[in-house]
Amino acid sequence: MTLHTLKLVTIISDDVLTQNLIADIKSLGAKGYTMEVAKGEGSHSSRTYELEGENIKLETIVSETVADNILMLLAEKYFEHYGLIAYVQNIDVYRGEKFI
Amino acid sequence: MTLHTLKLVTIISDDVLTQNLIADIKSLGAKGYTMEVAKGEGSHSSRTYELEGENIKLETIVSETVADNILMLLAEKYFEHYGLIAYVQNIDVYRGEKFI
Amino acid sequence: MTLHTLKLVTIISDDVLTQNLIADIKSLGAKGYTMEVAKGEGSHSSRTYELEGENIKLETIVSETVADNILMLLAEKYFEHYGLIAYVQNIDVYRGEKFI
Amino acid sequence: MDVFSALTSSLLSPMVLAFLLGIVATLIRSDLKYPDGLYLTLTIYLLFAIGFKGGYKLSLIPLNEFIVPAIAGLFLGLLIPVWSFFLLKKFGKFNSTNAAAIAAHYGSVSAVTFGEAIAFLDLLHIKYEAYMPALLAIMEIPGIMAALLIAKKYTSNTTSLKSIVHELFTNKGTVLLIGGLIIGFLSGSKGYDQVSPLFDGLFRGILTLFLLEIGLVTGKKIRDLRKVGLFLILFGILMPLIHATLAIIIGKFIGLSPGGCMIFGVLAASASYIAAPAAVRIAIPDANPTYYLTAALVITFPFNVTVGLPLYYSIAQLFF
Amino acid sequence: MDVFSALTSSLLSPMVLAFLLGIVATLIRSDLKYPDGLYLTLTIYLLFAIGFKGGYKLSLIPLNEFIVPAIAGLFLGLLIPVWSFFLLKKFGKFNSTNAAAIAAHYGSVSAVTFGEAIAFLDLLHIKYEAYMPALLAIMEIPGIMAALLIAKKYTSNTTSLKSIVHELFTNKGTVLLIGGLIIGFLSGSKGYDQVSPLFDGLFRGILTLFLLEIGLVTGKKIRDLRKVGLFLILFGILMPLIHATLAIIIGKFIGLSPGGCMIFGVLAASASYIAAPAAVRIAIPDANPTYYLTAALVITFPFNVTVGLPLYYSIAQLFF
Amino acid sequence: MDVFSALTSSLLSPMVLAFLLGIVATLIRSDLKYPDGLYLTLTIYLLFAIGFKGGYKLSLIPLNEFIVPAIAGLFLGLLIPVWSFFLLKKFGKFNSTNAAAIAAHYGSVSAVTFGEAIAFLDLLHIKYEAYMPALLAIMEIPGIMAALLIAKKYTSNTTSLKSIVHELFTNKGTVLLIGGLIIGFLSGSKGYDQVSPLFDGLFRGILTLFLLEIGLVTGKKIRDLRKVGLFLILFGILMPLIHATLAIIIGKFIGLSPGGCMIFGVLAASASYIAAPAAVRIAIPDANPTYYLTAALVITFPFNVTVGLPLYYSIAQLFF
Ligand SMILES: Nc1ncnc2c1ncn2[C@@H]1O[C@H](COP(=O)(O)O)[C@@H](O)[C@H]1O
Ligand SMILES: Nc1ncnc2c1ncn2[C@@H]1O[C@H](COP(=O)(O)O)[C@@H](O)[C@H]1O
Ligand SMILES: Nc1ncnc2c1ncn2[C@@H]1O[C@H](COP(=O)(O)O)[C@@H](O)[C@H]1O
Ligand code: NA
Ligand code: NA
Ligand code: NA
Repeated sequence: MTLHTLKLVTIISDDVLTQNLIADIKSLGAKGYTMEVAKGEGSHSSRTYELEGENIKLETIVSETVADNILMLLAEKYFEHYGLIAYVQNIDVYRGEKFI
Repeated sequence: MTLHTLKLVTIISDDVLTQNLIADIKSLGAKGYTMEVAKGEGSHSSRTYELEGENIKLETIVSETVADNILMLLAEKYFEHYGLIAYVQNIDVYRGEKFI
Repeated sequence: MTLHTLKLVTIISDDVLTQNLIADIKSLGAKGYTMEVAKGEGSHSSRTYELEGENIKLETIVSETVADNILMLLAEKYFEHYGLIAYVQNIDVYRGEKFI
Repeated sequence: MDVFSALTSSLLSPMVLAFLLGIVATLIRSDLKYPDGLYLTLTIYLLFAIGFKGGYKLSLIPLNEFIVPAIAGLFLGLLIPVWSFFLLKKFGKFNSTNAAAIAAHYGSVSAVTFGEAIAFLDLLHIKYEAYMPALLAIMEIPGIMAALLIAKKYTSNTTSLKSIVHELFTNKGTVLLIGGLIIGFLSGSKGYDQVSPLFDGLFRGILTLFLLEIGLVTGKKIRDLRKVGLFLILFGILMPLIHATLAIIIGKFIGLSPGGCMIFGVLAASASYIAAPAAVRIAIPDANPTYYLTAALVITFPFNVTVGLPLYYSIAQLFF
Repeated sequence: MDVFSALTSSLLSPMVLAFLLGIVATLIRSDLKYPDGLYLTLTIYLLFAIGFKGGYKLSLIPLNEFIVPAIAGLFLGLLIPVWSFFLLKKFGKFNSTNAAAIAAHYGSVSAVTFGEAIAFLDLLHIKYEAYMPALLAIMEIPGIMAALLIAKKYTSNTTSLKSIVHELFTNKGTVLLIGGLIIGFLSGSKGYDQVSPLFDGLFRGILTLFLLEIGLVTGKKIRDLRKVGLFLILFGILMPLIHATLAIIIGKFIGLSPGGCMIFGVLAASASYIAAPAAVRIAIPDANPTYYLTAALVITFPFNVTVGLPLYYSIAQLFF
Repeated sequence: MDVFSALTSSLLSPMVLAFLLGIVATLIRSDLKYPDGLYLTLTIYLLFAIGFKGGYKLSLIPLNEFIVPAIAGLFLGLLIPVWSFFLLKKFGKFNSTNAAAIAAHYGSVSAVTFGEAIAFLDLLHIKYEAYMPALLAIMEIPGIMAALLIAKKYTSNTTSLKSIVHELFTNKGTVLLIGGLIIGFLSGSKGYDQVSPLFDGLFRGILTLFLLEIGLVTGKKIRDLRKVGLFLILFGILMPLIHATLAIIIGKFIGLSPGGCMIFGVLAASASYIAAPAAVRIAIPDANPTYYLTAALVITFPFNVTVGLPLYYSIAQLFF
């Protein structure tokens, strides 16, 4: 069984941005995403009650180039004003061609 | 403090398969799992409303061999027909013997 | 774009410990956290119905030192008596200074 | 009551209007969305409430009245997928997998459409047989079963017969409807009075909230109409009409009242979007949800609850 | 009303039948499951509603009537864990940790069993003292407290006394029951009329949905019966009987009505599965849930709501 | 009815007491928390129910009665943010971003405060104009709009006008309130009777559960009072008083009844915490939630629902 190494990009953000973020990562070539509701605290925000807004955790498996482009777009468009964080990990997948 | 490096296998699937997948990973030697409800889109599916079905994200910490066996079983049993993805990561745990 | 490598510490625990765990990681220097509700089974516990109690998955991005300290504290304070697991991963983040 | 005012009261019910509101909300890209779990909560309530009220009503009549209608329902449920499958394959050019998946939805029934039909008749003070909810419960499974067997025969599908039967008899739709029926039947009027404020009093209100969510999903799927082709759109409107007419004729033949004929027609006309998709996702996973969900949810369901209900009632009246 | 027809109306209530449906659904491996959060939602509703209705009733009577029963309840709550612990340790061969954890569940009370008892008496039109829900609230904590103190003494458990007391007085069960009581008491009949359609009218219906979920969990845990051993099974049936009888005698002695005696018996007999497990998970985390949850949920709860209610009522009648 | 007994019935309503219970629960660090999604579920219910009941009432009166009040509401909604912004900036020393964000909350209205006002008047059997819920719906948007335009002018904020307008007209608050209004209006009394057990009968009970959750959040945010400074605390109490008085005078001028004047006052006095925060989080993301949420939720909301309601009613009485 051959595994391919790809990038898993995780974005944690206020869920008011969900639709925008999904459109953005799709436009940069992501073939899919997985999304969960989350709570959290950070330097700008405390979102531990729904009334304070909810976080979403958006994960997408992409090639290294797409991962870089996603981070670059986030930096440009959101990081300055919005409470939003993002990180990248290496993962091994089977059927790598599905994601690139 | 000594940390052990193990594998974290993540499976994202339609939740109608939950019971089968849990039985499968247990039969291959997984000692536990953690599971969350998720939404998502991919090449086969759009599961962003409950009516469309929900995704689950199933995570299990296992040895490298068990991880390989899990991926192999998934490839054989599910990948062809079901909208299901899986990936593997390295993690460091304390008390590694708990998981193997 | 420069990325920094940091540690992502994940703790999976009975949610009755949530408040304690958050206080602990903050006291050790974590600048934020993200938290999701989860189900699961392990060697002590089966938490697949709410009545059995729920798991939380608590994730925090920290420096290597803080990650070590968190694991050490968990080992000392919780591992013996509570059904709780923790693991560490490397991640690449943009704006690393936010987390340390 | 004439067709026109029946149409108006069907179109201007809070339930149908909430469904439209949901569609509009999605089309204008509103951020309105239901939280995770609410759809399932409402589904559990509706299925159990329909079963429970049906069981209670069944406890008030002699059970043997129900035998003939039950056989008629079974029979229709088993046959609808057969002709649907061949039409879809032959004229619709769907492959066997997708044809069988769509057929499963039309063979089964929609509890929500049934709920709407009941609300419609109650509003017009039209009587119907007490065992109608039991008929709904009985007609949920056979159509899916028939379609899955067709899928087994005509495709390389390898799901075992045993697991198909298990899935069908244990899926939550069946458990809640049949379980509710039995509970309503056994607990009688003493039990009914204890819990009817929830299961009867709130029924239409909760149906309204449910249909708002269904509207939100439908709104999203409306653009899939372009993908499914004209044939499926026509299929999703004409087949319900044909199935309803057929069922009404059978209903008249076996002695149902006009209201009963109309409900039997609605059951035959309706396409399942709770039990059938769940079963298909397990048993025919290769089938494309764009086809079967769009047909059942975006075409047939709105047709039935707006134009369908008054129309089927008018058809039923023709025979009396 | 004789024992037999009391048994029938207890067994055939929608609540008990829904509980059975849940068990059956799990045993046939149905995919029926409640969404995350629904169990907690129903719990919040039930606890608050019980407290609220109790507080309202309390506002209608002179408070001093309640002093003696409150002391009796406290007393029983504190003592039940003591003998339970020693029985479990001595004859059941449980280690101190598990014995204390189980004792905590029997020392406390089950709000749902109480709700069932109220529904049972209401159905039979039997009166009981207005302060019974307040007694429930008072009896929730002491039993758990006593058991945790026992655990502190007999095991190496290091949870501080302060954090035990804090946990007990701030856990959601206490806050909702006592908070509801106070709100119901203060807002009087004007307030009651505003919100009773929700907190009174729907109570039994929501209890039915809650018991369906409890049945689903119980069904899963039934196979744990083999693991817990015969002793715990007997304990889970006989101790409730003994505690109920004892409480009924005390009740008679302090002047309760037959209905009041029966409810006091049910409170003593019942084992907590909301407050106690939460407290035990924090304060005695080494204890094995298979023992305490199986005892409280799979053995004692079903016994109480089926056979127990009519039985305790019959026992109460013996004394009048 | 004198001010004092009005104050008592406002303070001792189950809704206000539940709000206090929530605060207390958080302050004693209880583990009581609502599951994910329950807050949103209750919000959806409340907004739709308010809209629906309002639409139904509107269907019973001639629409032209509503024109003048609607214009007055619009006018007040657009102006409140203007002076609020300058006061906050000039005397409160807030930067433009935070001043605009806070102004948006006071320009808009709080549906929950409105619901409380309705419950208050209903309890005292005081009449008010049938179009008041429609006024609520109309006053939700303009204040936020004005504040976002101010933010655009006075800060480097780059959100486009188009996306602001889109966000405001499609946010869930607007869709549910206005959608509910239209549905209630169109479905008339036949439709109303079908669903009023849910949308009317349970309204105050569900408001009670909602306010318990609001209390939990408020309890957590109470310590932020120290961070926001004395100016904002005074602002959060005095401005509602001023806005209420102003609106009551305008109300009298345009011919509203005493009850109608009071509600118009409450609308002007109230600060939004559903629609406004959502809009601000998108359109002025740099603004600090500690300021705007604390002001709207921890200062103004409790003031309004406890002291405010009877006070505004007394002020209204002065003019009649
Ligand atoms: N150090 C961290 N570790 C994990 N999650 C974080 C961290 N900092 C922030 N977050 C998440 O990112 C969201 C936005 O962060 P912030 O912009 O810092 O308020 C928070 O609500 C958290 O869910
Ligand atoms: N590139 C991706 N990144 C993250 N999640 C994905 C990706 N592709 C698919 N998924 C997830 O896997 C599920 C099934 O994918 P699919 O079979 O491609 O429809 C989707 O609903 C997503 O939750
Ligand atoms: N091998 C594993 N892989 C993933 N999650 C696990 C594993 N073992 C335990 N867990 C999680 O940790 C929780 C506590 O585990 P335990 O203490 O072993 O019962 C479980 O409920 C699971 O959610
Ligand atoms: Na059908
Ligand atoms: Na007890
Ligand atoms: Na205002």
